[in-house]
Amino acid sequence: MSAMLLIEQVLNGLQYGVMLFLMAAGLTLVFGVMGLINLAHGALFMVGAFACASVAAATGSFWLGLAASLAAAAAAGAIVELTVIRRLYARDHLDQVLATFALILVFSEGTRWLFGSFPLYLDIPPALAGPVTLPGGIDYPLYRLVLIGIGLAIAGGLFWLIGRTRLGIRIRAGEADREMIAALGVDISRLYTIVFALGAALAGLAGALVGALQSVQVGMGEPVLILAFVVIVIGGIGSIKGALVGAILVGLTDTLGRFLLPVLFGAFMPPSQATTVGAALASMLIYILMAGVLVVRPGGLFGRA
Amino acid sequence: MRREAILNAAIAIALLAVPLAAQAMGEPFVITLATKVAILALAGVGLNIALGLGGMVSLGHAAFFGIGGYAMAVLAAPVQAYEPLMTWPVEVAGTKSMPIIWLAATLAGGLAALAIGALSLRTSGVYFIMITLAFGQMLYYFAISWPAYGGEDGLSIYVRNGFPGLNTLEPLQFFALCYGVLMVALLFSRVLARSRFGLALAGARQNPLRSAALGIRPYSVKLTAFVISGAITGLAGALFADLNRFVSPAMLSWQTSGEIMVFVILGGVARLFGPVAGAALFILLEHWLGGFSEYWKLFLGLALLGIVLFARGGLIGTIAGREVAHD
Amino acid sequence: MTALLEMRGVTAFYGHSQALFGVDLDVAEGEVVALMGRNGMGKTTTIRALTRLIPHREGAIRFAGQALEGMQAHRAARLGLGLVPEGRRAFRGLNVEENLIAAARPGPWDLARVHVLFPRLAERRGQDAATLSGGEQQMLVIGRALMTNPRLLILDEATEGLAPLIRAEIWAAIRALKAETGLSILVVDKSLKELVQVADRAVILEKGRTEWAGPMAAMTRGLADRFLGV
Amino acid sequence: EPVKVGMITTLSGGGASLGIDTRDGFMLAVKRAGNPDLEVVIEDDQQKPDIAVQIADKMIQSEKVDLLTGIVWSNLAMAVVPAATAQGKFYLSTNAAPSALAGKGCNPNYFSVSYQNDNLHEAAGAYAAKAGITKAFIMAPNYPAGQDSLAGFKRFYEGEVVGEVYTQLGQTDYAGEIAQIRASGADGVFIFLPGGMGISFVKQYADSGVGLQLIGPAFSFDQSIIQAMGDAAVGVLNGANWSPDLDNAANAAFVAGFAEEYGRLPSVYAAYGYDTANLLLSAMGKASVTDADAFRAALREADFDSVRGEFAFNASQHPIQDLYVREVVRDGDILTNRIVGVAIEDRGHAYEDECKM
Amino acid sequence: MTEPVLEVRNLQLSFGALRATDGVSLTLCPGEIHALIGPNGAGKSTLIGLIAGTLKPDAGQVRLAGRDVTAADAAVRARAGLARSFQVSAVAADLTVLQNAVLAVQGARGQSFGFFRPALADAALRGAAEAHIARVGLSDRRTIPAGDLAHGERRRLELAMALALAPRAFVLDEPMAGMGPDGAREMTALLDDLRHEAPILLVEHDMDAVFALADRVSVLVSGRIIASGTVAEIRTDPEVRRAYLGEEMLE
Ligand SMILES: Nc1ncnc2c1ncn2[C@@H]1O[C@H](COP(=O)(O)OP(=O)(O)OP(=O)(O)O)[C@@H](O)[C@H]1O
Ligand SMILES: Nc1ncnc2c1ncn2[C@@H]1O[C@H](COP(=O)(O)OP(=O)(O)OP(=O)(O)O)[C@@H](O)[C@H]1O
Ligand SMILES: [Mg+2]
Ligand SMILES: [Mg+2]
Repeated sequence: MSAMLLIEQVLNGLQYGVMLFLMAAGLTLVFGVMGLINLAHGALFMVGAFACASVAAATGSFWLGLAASLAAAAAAGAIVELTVIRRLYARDHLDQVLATFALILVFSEGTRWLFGSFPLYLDIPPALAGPVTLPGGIDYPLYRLVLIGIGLAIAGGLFWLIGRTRLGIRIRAGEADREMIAALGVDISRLYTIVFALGAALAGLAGALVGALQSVQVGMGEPVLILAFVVIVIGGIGSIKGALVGAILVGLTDTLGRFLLPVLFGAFMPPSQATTVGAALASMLIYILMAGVLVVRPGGLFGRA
Repeated sequence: MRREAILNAAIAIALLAVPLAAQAMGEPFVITLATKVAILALAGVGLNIALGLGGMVSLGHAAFFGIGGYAMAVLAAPVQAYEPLMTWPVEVAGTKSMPIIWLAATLAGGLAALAIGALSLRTSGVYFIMITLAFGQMLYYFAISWPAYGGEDGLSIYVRNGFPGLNTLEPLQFFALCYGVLMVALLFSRVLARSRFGLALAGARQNPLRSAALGIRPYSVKLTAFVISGAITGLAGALFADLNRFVSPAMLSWQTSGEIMVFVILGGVARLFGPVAGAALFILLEHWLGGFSEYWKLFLGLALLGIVLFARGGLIGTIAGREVAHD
Repeated sequence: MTALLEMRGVTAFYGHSQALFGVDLDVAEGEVVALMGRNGMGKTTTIRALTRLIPHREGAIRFAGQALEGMQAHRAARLGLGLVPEGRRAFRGLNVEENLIAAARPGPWDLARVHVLFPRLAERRGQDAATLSGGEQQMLVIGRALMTNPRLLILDEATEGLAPLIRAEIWAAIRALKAETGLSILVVDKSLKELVQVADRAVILEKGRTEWAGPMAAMTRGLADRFLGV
Repeated sequence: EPVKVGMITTLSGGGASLGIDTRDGFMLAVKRAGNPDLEVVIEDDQQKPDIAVQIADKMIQSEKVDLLTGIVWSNLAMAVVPAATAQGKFYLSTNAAPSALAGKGCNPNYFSVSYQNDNLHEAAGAYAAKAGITKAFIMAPNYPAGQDSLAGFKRFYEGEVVGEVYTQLGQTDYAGEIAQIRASGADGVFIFLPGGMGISFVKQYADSGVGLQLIGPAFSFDQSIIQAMGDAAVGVLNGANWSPDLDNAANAAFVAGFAEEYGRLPSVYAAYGYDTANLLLSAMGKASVTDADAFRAALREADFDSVRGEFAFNASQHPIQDLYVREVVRDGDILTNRIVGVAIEDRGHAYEDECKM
Repeated sequence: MTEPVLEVRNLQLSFGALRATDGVSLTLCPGEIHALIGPNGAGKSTLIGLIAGTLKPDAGQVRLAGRDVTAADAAVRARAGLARSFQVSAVAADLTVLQNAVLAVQGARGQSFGFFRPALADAALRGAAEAHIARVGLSDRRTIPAGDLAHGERRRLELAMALALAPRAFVLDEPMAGMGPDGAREMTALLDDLRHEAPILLVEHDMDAVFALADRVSVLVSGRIIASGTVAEIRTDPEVRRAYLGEEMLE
């Protein structure tokens, strides 16, 4: 194993982490700030990817597709908020779990009804295709570098929105005591619709951006959902900084674990056994990480416990 | 009698009557469905002790369900292959006897809950949901990639395990067995809820600070409840594996946890018969809608949505109304 | 004086149990009214109905010339209701300053003026509201209500848990508010001694019903003894 | 004598496209035969083993089917087949054919019409040398089918394996693995990544610019999937036992008929479904299903026009067939596969000796 | 003087830079009511948290009935005889008044791990609980869920639960808060009575009550005790008046 490969893997881990953050960003907003457990976040991710893929196929432009993904996911989010979520704020988390679980079914099968059961084609825009050579001589896909940039920009934007704007303060106040903020004259319902639509739009954007690297198919949102929850919980709910750090931690752990564990086991096991055992452990690694973090810091890395 | 009690009795009778009628009409599959309802309801009864009575929202109960299932497979598979279960330090044969398997599954579920609960209960709220999920996922991935018991392919037990005096291959008899276990668990759960422990658990759930100030350590109370909960769900897992004569990591997946939770919420959290009503409705919908359209899950989703939005407190809560405070 | 608030024959329920059986309550522009009654008589419930936190079933509520029936809480609040709720309810997770500005509306009350009224809040401006002492939280929620620049300030047990010195300051502040700004105030408090000094009129609730209303001066010992147990 | 067939396949969720093709291929043959004695009931297994078991119970107990078929996934097959055959029902596999059912667990009532799971990996391994691969990097998800696939590849592969990696089931990002490939010094890459995993990998691999020859089994590069990979898939080799351009009359009629009926090109799953139905119809013409022994004998004759050309069963009732290697090509607007060569002729499978039947 | 039931030695606790408890020592002797007063934010509730075991001190010692309980958690201290009430009412909201009281009784007796017999059917538990409820005047509210009680009623329930512990010492954080005049009067009478069962450390801003009840008063300011003495001494202490009472309390 060369040092070069290790460096590249660290880079891959970072990159994967930022990509996870992109997927988790909308969820942080809705889950961390509004206090709503939204299992349907992954479905909105899928909506974004499908909107992008179909518009890109129809118009030949990835960028139009990206715009469509934002619009479609935001619209889906707003509709869902107005018809379903709105009635659930006052209820406990469990009703939210059930309702958004039902939404997953509705979205998944609805999408399959509209688009059929076969995966859709969505590729990186030609302008961003192919690798670039980084200083140090590592060939790295340009598109992934762009994703890192977008992820960091979104992190910054959210940080500002939640921490620095009155909108953010009001949303957080609403999470602490919805009735009270309304009694003080703030139309918290409308605010929540906006925030939910924004969270959905972020999910849709992530779906489109990440969808270009992955397979656009029904059910693509569920693994993302779990990963995004893991990320947010490791970082501490409600903390955007935490989500970013959590995402990068998970990205690094996962990438390096997959890479290094088989090597490690290879030192004292026959190679074929080492690869299976290593891979088995690697697949459990982020959950071990999460459990470990929570046992030591029950409120996540940056959360208030 | 209170409305809820009448409703509970009606559900219990219906669940018994349907398979009997099916037997008479020569519809053995309906019996299988009813058996499935009884078993999944049992898993829900287990979860409801943690979730409803203890306020511990566990999204990792599939772990106990699956462990129960694998406990069955681990004990029964060696018999199938004519090998001993273990040879060291003493030779132990596998078994196909349900009572022993049940005991093992209950213990395994309870022990797993003790380990997972002891760590998870350091957290609370959403963190608790997620850490239980994490433990569930760990076991899931472990089971998938561990070759010993079939990995992702799972393991078939070709012949259902036996119960003294019964022919468990006969669907109705196996149903009766599962129904009996369910009723015992329900009775236990009801007794538990009203006992001193149940009261302490309610206190620990609603106000842990106050509980501690009364000399009741919330952690111990909750952990005990979690272990009981895991043990019952483990037992359900063993029965489920026996129903299908098959175990696989799918039993451990987070979707399974989600579904068990859905039964409980659908029926009514903390309602004695909530899991029974929830499991019955879910399976009925699944079965009925499945024959109706290729996109039946869409309709299942819409039906579930309608129920959460308009039937507050789940089915039981909607029909029986807000529980009057019992004196 | 014109009527700012009029409640007539208001009834309200928690689920199936009735809490208000017919409350009449008037507050005129610039007036300080004390809402009194023993524990559990419906003072807080009256305030919740007024601020639209629970619906009322019968009767009428008019505020600033508008009927509040069916109005959402935030709309009613924007008409000029400033609530200091029972039990404090500062926004946890927000710091002191964020609590104050979260729902602020323009007007004479701003951060600087609240800081003059409660210097402690200036000292603790960056601290999470959840970790404030009880009294500090009480100051915070009064400041928070003032920052909405209300026409009617509603104080539900606003001096509960405050040290005598601070309590005296708050009463002084209320008197000053009354004198200088002509703010209308509806106040619930257990301390009759202090209410007598600031309130123009009193309304006494008994079992969810208005039993007596009149000028503060007309409140006799007998009345106080009968309805308040003083 | 009427025959009732129960088809258990995946019609909802992420894996639905495979089940839908299986069903459509099967039903195309049924429709064409127009045999009123054949009745088919179809149910969705949701890709969940326990649901599959229950549907099988229902079909056997309530619907009284004579024969089961249609399962796509090995883990579901392992849950259903042993119990069904133990109850004396026939099972004709349209796809999943795990080694356990080919060797020790073979059963007189179990027929695999498709292949044995390892076959297509073996084809890829056998052909690798011809494709110029002497230092292979091989990769599959860490679960039994993945482990079997790498073993299958190595069985006929003669070069050196310079890297062997197990990925996580359901993984979506392969940057780490691609970096390992780049650093491994390999001259070719074998992957078995079914469904969405393969799509993700191929797109990311193409974008990385590594550019080594990719080879895999057909199910990773089949009709239902390559459209979603786009040009990234062009030039990828894949081991198969069927291809739309396979030159025989039955196949030409099938491909044209399928396209006409459903408006798309068939996948391997559709081809297996079609063959399975035709096999069944051929046996129905010869024996009554009520006479299990006679019916089994009729099935074993495999007297039907397979879209794969010559077709026969071996002793374990798995096909003996030619294995090919195909290449993904662009044909106008669509992507499809073309045969580039024969990998192994008349291949049975590796577990024949273990089958005591 | 008799041996103190509760003794606090040089307790310290900081929240970040803030020294919320800054070297506090005090005692509580049998039969007395020891009032602890001080401005808002002085650290009274923090001190109670330290005594009750919900907060862990940075330094110092808590002794209960001669035993060092500094390392013990809240539940252990409660069973060792320390009853506390919370500044913000802490009751189990969905349980009835009676259930709350039964919970308190079984907690005190360490009988919470009974899995079978219904708690409310246990005559011994129930009888004791009913007696405590009656004592705070909530008998006719006994089947109401605690969450549905009016504010003042909930304070009484708090006290009933503290009573149920049959403690060696009470530590009460503003029991009068939110009580009407008659409620405060009843509470005063009740506390006056209670001191014979166990001494009370009383945090309260209601000076009428404090002056009527306290045998000793300690004044806490900025985490330190600045004065300690009889009611008469404290009332006239200029420092205390400046920091806490203000002028009008002189009457
Ligand atoms: N959330 C609730 N659900 C049901 N009943 C309630 C609820 N809140 C209050 N009540 C009941 O309504 C009645 C009036 O309560 P309210 O809080 O208005 O009294 P209050 O006059 O403000 O008393 P206090 O002086 O103690 O604050 C009481 O009998 C109380 O038990
Ligand atoms: N967890 C915490 N983190 C930071 N500061 C805290 C925390 N808890 C309390 N404080 C601060 O410590 C000081 C003492 O608080 P405490 O609650 O003990 O006051 P108190 O004397 O009970 O006041 P009150 O009479 O108003 O209830 C306050 O300034 C408070 O803001
Ligand atoms: Mg009140
Ligand atoms: Mg305090």
